[in-house]
Amino acid sequence: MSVPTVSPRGVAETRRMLAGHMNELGLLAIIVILYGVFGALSPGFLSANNQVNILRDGATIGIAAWAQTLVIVAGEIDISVGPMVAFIAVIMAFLMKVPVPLPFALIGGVVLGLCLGSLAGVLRAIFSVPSFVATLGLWSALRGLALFMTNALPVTFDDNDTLDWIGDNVFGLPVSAVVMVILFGVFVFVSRKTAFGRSVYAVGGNANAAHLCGINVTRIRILVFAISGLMAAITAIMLLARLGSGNAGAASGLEFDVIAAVVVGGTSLSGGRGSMLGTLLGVLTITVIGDGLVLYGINSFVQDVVRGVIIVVAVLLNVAASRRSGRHV
Amino acid sequence: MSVPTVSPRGVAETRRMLAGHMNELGLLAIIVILYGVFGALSPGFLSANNQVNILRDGATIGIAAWAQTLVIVAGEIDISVGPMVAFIAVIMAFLMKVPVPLPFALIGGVVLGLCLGSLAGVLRAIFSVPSFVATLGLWSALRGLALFMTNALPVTFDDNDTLDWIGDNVFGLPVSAVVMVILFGVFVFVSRKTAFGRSVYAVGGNANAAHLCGINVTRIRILVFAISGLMAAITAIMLLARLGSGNAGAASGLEFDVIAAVVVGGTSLSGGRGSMLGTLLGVLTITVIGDGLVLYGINSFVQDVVRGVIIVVAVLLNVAASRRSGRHV
Amino acid sequence: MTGAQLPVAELRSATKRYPGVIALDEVDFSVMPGEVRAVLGKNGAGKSTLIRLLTGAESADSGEVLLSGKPFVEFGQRRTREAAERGLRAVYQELSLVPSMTIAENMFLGNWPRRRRVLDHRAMAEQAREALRRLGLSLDPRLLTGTLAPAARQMVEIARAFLGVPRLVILDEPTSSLAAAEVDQVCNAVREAAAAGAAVLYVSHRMSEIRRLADTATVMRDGRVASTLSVAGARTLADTATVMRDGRVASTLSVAGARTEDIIQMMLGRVEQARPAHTSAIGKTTLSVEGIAMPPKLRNITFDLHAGEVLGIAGLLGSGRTELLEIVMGLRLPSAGSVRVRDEKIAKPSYKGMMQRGFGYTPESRKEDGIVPLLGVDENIVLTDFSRVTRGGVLSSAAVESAARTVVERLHVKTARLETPIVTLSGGNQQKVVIGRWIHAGSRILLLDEPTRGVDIEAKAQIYDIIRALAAEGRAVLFVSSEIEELDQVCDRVLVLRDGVMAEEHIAPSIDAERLLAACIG
Amino acid sequence: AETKIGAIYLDSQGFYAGVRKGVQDEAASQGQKIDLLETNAGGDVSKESAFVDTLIAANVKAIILSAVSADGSVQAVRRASRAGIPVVCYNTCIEPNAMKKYVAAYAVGDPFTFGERLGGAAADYFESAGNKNPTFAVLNCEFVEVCVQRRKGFEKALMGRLSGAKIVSNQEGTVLDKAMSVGQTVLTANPNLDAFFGESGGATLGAVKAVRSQGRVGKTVVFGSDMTSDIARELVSHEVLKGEVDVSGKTIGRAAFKAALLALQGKEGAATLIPVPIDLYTTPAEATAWLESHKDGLP
Ligand SMILES: Nc1ncnc2c1ncn2[C@@H]1O[C@H](COP(=O)(O)OP(=O)(O)OP(=O)(O)O)[C@@H](O)[C@H]1O
Ligand SMILES: Nc1ncnc2c1ncn2[C@@H]1O[C@H](COP(=O)(O)OP(=O)(O)OP(=O)(O)O)[C@@H](O)[C@H]1O
Ligand SMILES: [Mg+2]
Ligand SMILES: [Mg+2]
Repeated sequence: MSVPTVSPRGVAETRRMLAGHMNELGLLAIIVILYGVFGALSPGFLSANNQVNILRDGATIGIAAWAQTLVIVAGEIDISVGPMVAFIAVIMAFLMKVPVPLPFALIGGVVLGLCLGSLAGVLRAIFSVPSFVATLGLWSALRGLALFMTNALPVTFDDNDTLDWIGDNVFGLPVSAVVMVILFGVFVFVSRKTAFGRSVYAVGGNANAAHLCGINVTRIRILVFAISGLMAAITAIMLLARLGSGNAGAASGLEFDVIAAVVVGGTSLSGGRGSMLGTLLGVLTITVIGDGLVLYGINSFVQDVVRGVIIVVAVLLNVAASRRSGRHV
Repeated sequence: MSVPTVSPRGVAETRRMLAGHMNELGLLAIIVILYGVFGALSPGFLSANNQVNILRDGATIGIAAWAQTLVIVAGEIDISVGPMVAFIAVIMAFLMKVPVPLPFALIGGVVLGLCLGSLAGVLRAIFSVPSFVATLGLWSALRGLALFMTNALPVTFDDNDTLDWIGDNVFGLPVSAVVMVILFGVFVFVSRKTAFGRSVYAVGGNANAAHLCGINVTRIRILVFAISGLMAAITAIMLLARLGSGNAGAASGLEFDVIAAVVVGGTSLSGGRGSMLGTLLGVLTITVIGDGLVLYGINSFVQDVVRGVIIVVAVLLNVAASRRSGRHV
Repeated sequence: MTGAQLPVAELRSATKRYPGVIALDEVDFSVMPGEVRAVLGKNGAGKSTLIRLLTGAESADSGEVLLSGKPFVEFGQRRTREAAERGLRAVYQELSLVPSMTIAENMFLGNWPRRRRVLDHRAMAEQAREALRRLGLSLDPRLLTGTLAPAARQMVEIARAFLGVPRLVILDEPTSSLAAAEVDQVCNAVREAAAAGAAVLYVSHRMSEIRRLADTATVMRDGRVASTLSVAGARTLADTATVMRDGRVASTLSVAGARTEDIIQMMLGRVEQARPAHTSAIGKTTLSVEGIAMPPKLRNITFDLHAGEVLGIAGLLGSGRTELLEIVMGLRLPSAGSVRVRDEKIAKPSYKGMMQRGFGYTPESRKEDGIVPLLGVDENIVLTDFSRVTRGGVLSSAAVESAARTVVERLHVKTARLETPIVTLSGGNQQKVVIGRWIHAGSRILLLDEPTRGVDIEAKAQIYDIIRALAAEGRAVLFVSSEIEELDQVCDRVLVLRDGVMAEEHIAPSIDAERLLAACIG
Repeated sequence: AETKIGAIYLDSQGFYAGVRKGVQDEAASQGQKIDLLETNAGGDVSKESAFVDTLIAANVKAIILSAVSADGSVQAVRRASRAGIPVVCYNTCIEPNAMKKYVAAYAVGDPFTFGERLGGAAADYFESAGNKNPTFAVLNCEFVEVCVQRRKGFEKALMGRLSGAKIVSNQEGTVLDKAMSVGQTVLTANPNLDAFFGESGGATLGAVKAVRSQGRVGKTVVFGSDMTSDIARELVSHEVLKGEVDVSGKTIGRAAFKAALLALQGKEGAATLIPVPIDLYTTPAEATAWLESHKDGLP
């Protein structure tokens, strides 16, 4: 027979690959639909300028979302993101005001983020405080502390060229978006290709099995929260650069957006399952919806309604698609 | 020997009883400590008047928290509480404005709560949308809808004696607190003494096993959300009576307080474990902290800090106590 | 043999307490290189606890743990890793796989092959495939373990234990969900490892395997070592062994020709009474399965089940016995065929509908699908039918208690109290509860999938008795087991599922384990 | 064609519904067809900044905004200005120096003056009541900067005239239910409290309701900010609420849109201050008049 056929093995392979990524494909389809609809509705939506905005807004959610993915995959949750970002930004602003040289101020913020994250991690891993409670405590305490220290007024400091550069664009792309993309690469690598990353999945999937196989569960748990704190610090730097001042009230509700992006991306809140790519698409979905609705110019309250509906519908379609592909895990 | 001794069996029984309620005892101790500290710090704290205030504030969290306990025991979460309360209150206020007679307006609100709750339940149980996403959608949509319908302005209606009575006291106790206590009794009864209540624990503990025992898992899941919607409606009635108008922005962040109360009360976010009594004590803890701090009159930002710290410390002590009593399940 | 050899693993008067129980009571234990040691004892005797001390999963309250003569260097969480690095591998009794990870990743859990600090997925898959092949498995190592049947998961874990060059392999009931062919593979692997100088600890409730495999056996009872003795007389450690009972020396046995009955007696601490031979009157047909097909596994399944009958289904692993039960219960949709209950033809069974027709089903994975871990024994029993314990819509504590007590007493469930969370019971007792809940529901037709998994000899015998007694009441039982030997003990009739059809039928009293096995393989 | 205008509201309060109405009314009266792209920053500078970027990308012809923060919102406004989009502040704006550079016009009832007017009214009340040392409790919204300004103005006017006046408590409470519950607790802590100062509409109404529910009518009075229908009705009854200060959202919206239109046509210089009247209501008659003239309830 001379008809060339795709080798059955090849077909099966491809099908398996696709089935394994049904979730991501579904989200991609949803994003494409959103682009189509918004592009048709509002002329400015597809402009390069607006795409850059989407990237920049995405960076605020994204950077924290990469870490949150690890946290949720490990079977935990970190709701302290928003206040932590604001608090660290305020502290860095105070440092800049002294003035401490920029690098030291930033390093100070990063160390602070690591410490605060680790604190939550230690409470969870060593003292067995549920992570929702531990980070709820931080959520309340950090927001209060930041507001108290600043009297809810912005903390300003002298202009700094490097910081301005961080808040600006390179080659037409926002620096924050570039940082987000680089960090995405790092997190994809860490989550797939390092012992630590796989240990996070193991701990979230079956902490007992992970322990029995010699994985230090306590360490992994502390680390994921420390990383979450670190990413909050990096988000804080981006925010500081963008706003040019430290604002205690900033990043309000960020934790909601971040967790929503991760969950929309298909990561299960019960742990063990999830992917960075899914989260990336979740971040895009959330950001595109937000941006597109503003551009379309409907009433700002109605935007909330539409956003809520779209998120549910997106996940609904995605679940239905994944189910049909037979992966009803 | 003539020395009378407690029978060893009696001692063992008692010890076992106590060990089983270590969590509740720990919380009780924490509440007693809080009362001691606040009582010493602010003279008005122990006044009858203030106790009534604590009860009234507790009712706002409590009624929703009873239902949330069931939701969380079933392994789900409902973050739509706050917006749902506000939305239902607004709709009832509109109905009263028409004017629809009070009973019909209230019944309308209750039916609405049941429907909205069931919607979340159906999304979860039938369409497999994770409950966090389903209720996040409602959270966003209902708040937006309420604000949009009212332009963020209060919806007022003619005075109504019955409604005023609901917002007032009977025998020196706020009606809302009385309702809370009655509903507490109902929920204790339902959770312990009915097939439905025990099925909720079974579904949260092991949904597969529950299904194989013939429990209709889908039905249980829809029902817990419907009940959560119902309790949101009752909270909305209390709110409406108290405020005398429908406010779209009201009950903001209520979901946080409610979930915190349930989790502080020892219910596990992973489902299958939890008690109404624990939640009651959790509600009291959260309310007493809130009230005591305002009464003590410290800066409201510092209050957030103190609140965050106390919640974590309370849970920390509680976990440590439960551990020592050997229940490290 | 060099006399200077150190034991690979050793416990010196190790004690481990849990709230309310002493799991290990001053136990001395050691195992030498190249030795295959069986660890025997009833459910709850302390076997798994002993193992968890050796692997560093838990630390002893007092006493010493030595690996190759040296104690652990690390503390707490880090011990499991140290044990692994010192050549210890273990298959734990509870499945310790991460369902959301691939077979390959699970096999190297926590110890993934790396190239320049980066995980080498390709090498991992290769090595995993090779290790699986050595156990006669042709699974794709990139599959998620969560999608595997229990038996396949168990095999993956066993393959994990034989990776690399282990010095001590611990297998805690590795074959509880395996059938004969796989057990052979496991036995081969154990012998190879022992020949290469590794010590093997083998926990099992299946006496036949012990006899095939073990050089020596340690019998445990009530947290103590009752005796260490030679099983086959091949490489004996001692000519005599001391049997301890209740902390005191009870008797000394000659070990060279240790008989199974003696070993059982040591485990139980008493002589096992002979059970009466079962008889029950076979009644009318209650269930007819007609031409059920679900390609590729099931092609055309037809059989009848009668009241008062215990019908066994034998087959190799993956032959589709679980699927068959699931189809009958309405948990799966067949591509063809129907079931008939008494005279009613049911084209599309639904689970609830089958329950209402008096069917009861116990799944093969007790932990995942059977028990509700945190609920009490009583509630786990009444879960199948609340209406029997409600009075006017309200659960009656008294009714729950009496219903649970009836079942607990009838099935000899050993539990401190009725409201004890079921997860704290031994496996055998959990299994009795899972069966018992259908007695509570008054089911007339029971479909039992591997009901004796992980259950000790005594409890197994009790479960057989229960099944026979149920049949004697006129109930019908469909009994699926991978332990061929037990089929001839309980069944009136055994059907062999092979190549998607019921290939053979064996009728009591001419059911014979050897012939059944041959029939399964075909 | 429709003119695309961006509007950013500071948070979700009824006041901004008035602003929207004002903008729409003004556009209609000028015969302009507008496409209003509106968003709500929720009091968060980071959200505001993101929205400004979105509006720039959407090529709006002008942006009308109530700045979340005097210093914190500068960068966002500057970006819009550099993109050639005229920015008109209303209600609140960025700090004066930056305002001169980047803002086309500022329609304002200055928050400090706003506070002062009410402080004056409070001083009047207690002077005539013969109470030289009244005690005040504040229900605040001070996580937003304007509210701090309002209090500072209030304190200045009040203390300036009654040196014995004292603020004994300052607690957050701006959503009605929270404000009411905090108000009750504050009354418990200060049983002899003379007056509340509500920094926002929700705070004011919450204070009134707290006073009523704790049976303090006739003993504790309330001075409040931001008018709504039910606040007006409270003032009509005059039992608890004795003074209310307000900047009309509609008026400010009209003024802002007018300024935006002028800026669009390049007619105005930088940073024109457009004063919007700050209205003080102290008598039932004034309140009744407000209710008459605001039948739609929009402030
Ligand atoms: N984590 C635990 N908490 C409390 N008690 C425990 C725990 N683990 C084991 N036990 C108790 O310790 C005793 C020994 O249990 P172990 O699991 O070692 O028995 P086993 O010999 O392995 O039994 P099986 O044959 O059923 O596996 C039992 O009484 C058991 O109930
Ligand atoms: N030895 C094996 N080799 C390859 N795959 C296996 C093996 N054992 C089990 N499996 C996998 O598990 C599935 C069979 O499990 P299943 O429970 O459906 O069969 P079963 O006949 O009911 O087995 P059991 O004897 O455990 O009841 C197969 O589809 C296969 O994917
Ligand atoms: Mg065991
Ligand atoms: Mg099977």
